[in-house]
Amino acid sequence: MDYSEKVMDHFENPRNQGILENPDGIGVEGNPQCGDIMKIYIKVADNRIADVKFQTFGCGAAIASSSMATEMIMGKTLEEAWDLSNKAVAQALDGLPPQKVHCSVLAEDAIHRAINDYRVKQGLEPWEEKPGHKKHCHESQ
Amino acid sequence: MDYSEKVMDHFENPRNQGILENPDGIGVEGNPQCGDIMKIYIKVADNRIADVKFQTFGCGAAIASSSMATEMIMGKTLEEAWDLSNKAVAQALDGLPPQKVHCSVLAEDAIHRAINDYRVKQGLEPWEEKPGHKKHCHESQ
Amino acid sequence: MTESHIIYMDNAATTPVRQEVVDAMIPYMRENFGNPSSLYDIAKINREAVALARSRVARALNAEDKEIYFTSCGTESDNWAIKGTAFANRDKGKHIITSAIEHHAVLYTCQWLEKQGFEVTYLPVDEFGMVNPKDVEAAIRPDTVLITIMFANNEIGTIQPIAEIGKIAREHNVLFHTDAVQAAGHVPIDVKAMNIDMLSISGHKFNGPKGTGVLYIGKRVKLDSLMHGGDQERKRRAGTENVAGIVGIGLALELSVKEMDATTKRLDALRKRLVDGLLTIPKSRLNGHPTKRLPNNVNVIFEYIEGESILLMLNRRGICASTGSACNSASLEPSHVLTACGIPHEVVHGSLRLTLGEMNTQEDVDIVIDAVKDIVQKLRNMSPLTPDELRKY
Amino acid sequence: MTESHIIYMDNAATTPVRQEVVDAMIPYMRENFGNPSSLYDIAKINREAVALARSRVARALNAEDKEIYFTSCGTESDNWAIKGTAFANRDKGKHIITSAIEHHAVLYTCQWLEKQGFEVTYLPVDEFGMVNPKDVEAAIRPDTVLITIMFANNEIGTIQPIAEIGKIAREHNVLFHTDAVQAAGHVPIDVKAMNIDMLSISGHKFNGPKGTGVLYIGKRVKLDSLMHGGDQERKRRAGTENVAGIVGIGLALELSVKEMDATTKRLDALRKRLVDGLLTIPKSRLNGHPTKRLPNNVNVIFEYIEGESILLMLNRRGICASTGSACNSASLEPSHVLTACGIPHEVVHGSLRLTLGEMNTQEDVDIVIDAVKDIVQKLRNMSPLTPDELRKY
Ligand SMILES: Cc1ncc(COP(=O)(O)O)c(C=O)c1O
Ligand SMILES: Cc1ncc(COP(=O)(O)O)c(C=O)c1O
Repeated sequence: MDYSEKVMDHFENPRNQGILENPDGIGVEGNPQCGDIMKIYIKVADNRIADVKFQTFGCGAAIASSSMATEMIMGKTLEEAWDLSNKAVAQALDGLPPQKVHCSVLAEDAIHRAINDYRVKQGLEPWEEKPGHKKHCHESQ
Repeated sequence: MDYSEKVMDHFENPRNQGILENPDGIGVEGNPQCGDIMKIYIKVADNRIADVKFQTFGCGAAIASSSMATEMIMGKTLEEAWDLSNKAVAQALDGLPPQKVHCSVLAEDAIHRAINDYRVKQGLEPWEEKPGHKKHCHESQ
Repeated sequence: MTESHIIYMDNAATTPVRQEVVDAMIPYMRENFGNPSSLYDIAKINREAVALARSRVARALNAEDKEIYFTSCGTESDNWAIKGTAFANRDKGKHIITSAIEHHAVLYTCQWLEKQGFEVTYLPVDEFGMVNPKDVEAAIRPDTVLITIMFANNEIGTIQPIAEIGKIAREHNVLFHTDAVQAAGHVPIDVKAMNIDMLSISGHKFNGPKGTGVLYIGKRVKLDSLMHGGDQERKRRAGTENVAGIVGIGLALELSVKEMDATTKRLDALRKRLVDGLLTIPKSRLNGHPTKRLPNNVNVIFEYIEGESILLMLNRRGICASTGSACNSASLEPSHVLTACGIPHEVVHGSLRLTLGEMNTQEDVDIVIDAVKDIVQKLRNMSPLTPDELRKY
Repeated sequence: MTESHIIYMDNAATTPVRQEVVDAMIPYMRENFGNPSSLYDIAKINREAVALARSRVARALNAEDKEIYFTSCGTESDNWAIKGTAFANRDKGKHIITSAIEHHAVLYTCQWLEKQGFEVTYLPVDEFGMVNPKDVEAAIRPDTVLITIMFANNEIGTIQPIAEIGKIAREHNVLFHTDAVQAAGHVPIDVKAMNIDMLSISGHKFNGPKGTGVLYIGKRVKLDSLMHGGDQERKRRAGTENVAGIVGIGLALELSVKEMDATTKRLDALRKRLVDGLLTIPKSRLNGHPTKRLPNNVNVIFEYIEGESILLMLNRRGICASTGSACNSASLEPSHVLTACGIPHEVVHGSLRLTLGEMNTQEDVDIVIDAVKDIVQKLRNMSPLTPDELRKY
């Protein structure tokens, strides 16, 4: 696997890794049969991501994508966090190998899940998720 | 081509190579399309091969077989010369590669031709040649 | 990164060429470079070198020299044996029997033949990855032309009951091919006693050169060529002989067989220590057969984590290993071998293969055990699947 | 026998590996031995070495890196290109066009495909061994899936009108493969400008290692694998990469192309001297095209004598050469190339091929001329076919 140094850094020193007690939203994406599952915890204050943590079962790219994505949404408004694309995550990691791009999609989707979980809990309507995502397993290449 | 030292010796220093003037019998076998043709000249005295010479167009094995075969019949009775088998020639050469065995057959046949040529010229009935020989070209392996 | 800092435990993937084999090969690259098919004297050296290598391989397998054909790799040998038999016996039948845990060189070849109108039975294996000879016998049809079952598995090391399968094949007069790429040089092979008709070997799996292979073809076997062309290899495998490579694979196999008893004894002990150490990790298990396995193969599963992550962390500690996780494969499919053994997909992802070799010491084994323990814990702490009682910070 | 006493003029058969190529290969045998497909760092060295070799080959052919596939020899490349295209395009058609003077790696592959239900047109050549592009065009049928015409002939050195044939193939939307085993590294090749879809190369023909080859596969080409198995070579050619060999063929080709102008100039002069010298022998003729031929190829015929005998006598004088005589072939068939040029069988037997290379000097050429003159006379004296006026004692 030819990972960039950035990926390896985030893989080995993951930022925001762990569990948030009493989170305002939780998003889970992926499934263990596919070899990667990501869980994002967020705290929201003033419509901003006040804190975020992740747990990931998966390959180097999955862990690095989780780490990078959480770092990128920390402190952002929910709209900004929602707009974080998998491409932006992959780019911030100096790129991902082609067959690993789906890991960044996983991060984007898990964040969407967490934000919508927060919104629903707040009695708000969930935002509409992009079509076409959701199936990462053996189909992304 | 893995020729024995004996083959190489007879190829490089062929015995009895050349033309006999006024031969008592001449035998030609093979054909140039097949890549080998052998011409045997004999002189006969007292029912014995008093002299023998050969000319050969062909590969190393063909030339060596001619040389060895002529050496082996020199001085022999016609019956003995007739009985010289290609196997004996090949053996005397310490063996021939499988695809070159037909060269020794050529020598046997050319001698038969020369003897029968002599016999016919003497008004004698030709001896019966072995069936199955004669076709050397692309069929002997 | 220099070799001395590296602990290489991926000998089933490939091995370094032994120094004496390198030394034996070099003269055939530049100095004795002739084409063995040529007539002149300098080519004789090459012809004789190829002949010597052939008889070395023959002796290692209890075969005859003229039953040994040099190829370019194990993959070619597998492709040749299977396609060659299939095409040559089309008039006799179109059915092939193989197993679900074969290497892709066998499986994908069979799948390609299915597209050409052949029919293939993929036999299941038990939880240890073992083919049942009774299943082989039951699968034989009147139109079965080939049984191809691997000698030893590359992932889990399980050694198949080859002699039994060979006996069945011979009784039913069906040709029997075995992919012995992982077995050759590592466990005893006797093609005659085991009734093997064809057997594939790859040089780089026993400290020989990459890009070299052998197909043993028993005298009774009729098969088409895979490489058509020149008259090399008794007109059955065309292509100018890779003389240096042939010299290399011949010598490497001879040396491996000569040292087999000693190597097995040494590796068996290391392997036992390694397995015992790794299985102290909770929620771990050994894959493959407990006893009928290659002396150098360890394959363990750690639940709740993913193999590529383990490899990456091992790599940073200078340890080279392998996994059956889909995330480490270009096809994104998890190991078909582990899934055929009945292991659920999510667990397959947590597999780690360590394959021992000449360079490994007991100290290496202990370093690896400690490293794996540490890494498994680190990744379990990170995983959302890990039960709380297994988390340690 | 030491190399210094030998005059090697059989460079079309094979060549010694250049010293700098040997030096570049050795580190990939033992020191950097990793499997390029592995994840750990030590494998990265191998992966990068393979990538560098790939781009070297791509630049030499004006191809893109991802159009270069490493194989085990020219024969494999030919077999792959032809069988792979045939099987992959079965729905489109079953007709293949080739020439009568192809190497057996092409001819026998085509013949095998005929047994599988394909149809093959073998185009004739003129007396110089030249294929007429008009014949190619006329042979195209609606169900033609492949045209395979060699770049340069291995026996007589004739260079075919490849760009013209490529243009025709492209116009008719038929795939075009060329066996460039004798051309690569010796004459300029531009796969794009020449509209070549597939092109075969063999490492040992330009001072690279034996057991290495390349198939260039243009992006538009659909073809089945010949080697099914692992994910190597973008999943199109399975088998653990022969890293040392790949490094070798890449560097050797780069160096050959870099030095091509100088080499051609040098060999052209030697060749001219050799031809002029040999043709002073009565009843001799040059085979192949007078000008459109490989710079290193000389092929002459001496009537009334047989080629193997010439080779044996040359060998005793330390001169290595080749012939198209049946007597030097395991199949006992005289050169199909020379007979396709219209030369009668009995004359074909007297052919001698001398192919020049890096080691040959003008002094060598003069020695060879004298030796051949002497040997031809000796054998003519021995031959019953020689007219009396040509006998000298
Ligand atoms: C024109 C041509 N094609 C194909 C080949 C086959 O190459 P190799 O023997 O390296 O497989 C050769 C050389 O023998 C050749 O000259
Ligand atoms: C069981 C088995 N068969 C076949 C192969 C293919 O061998 P190679 O990659 O040398 O062609 C391998 C190794 O990768 C293997 O382990």
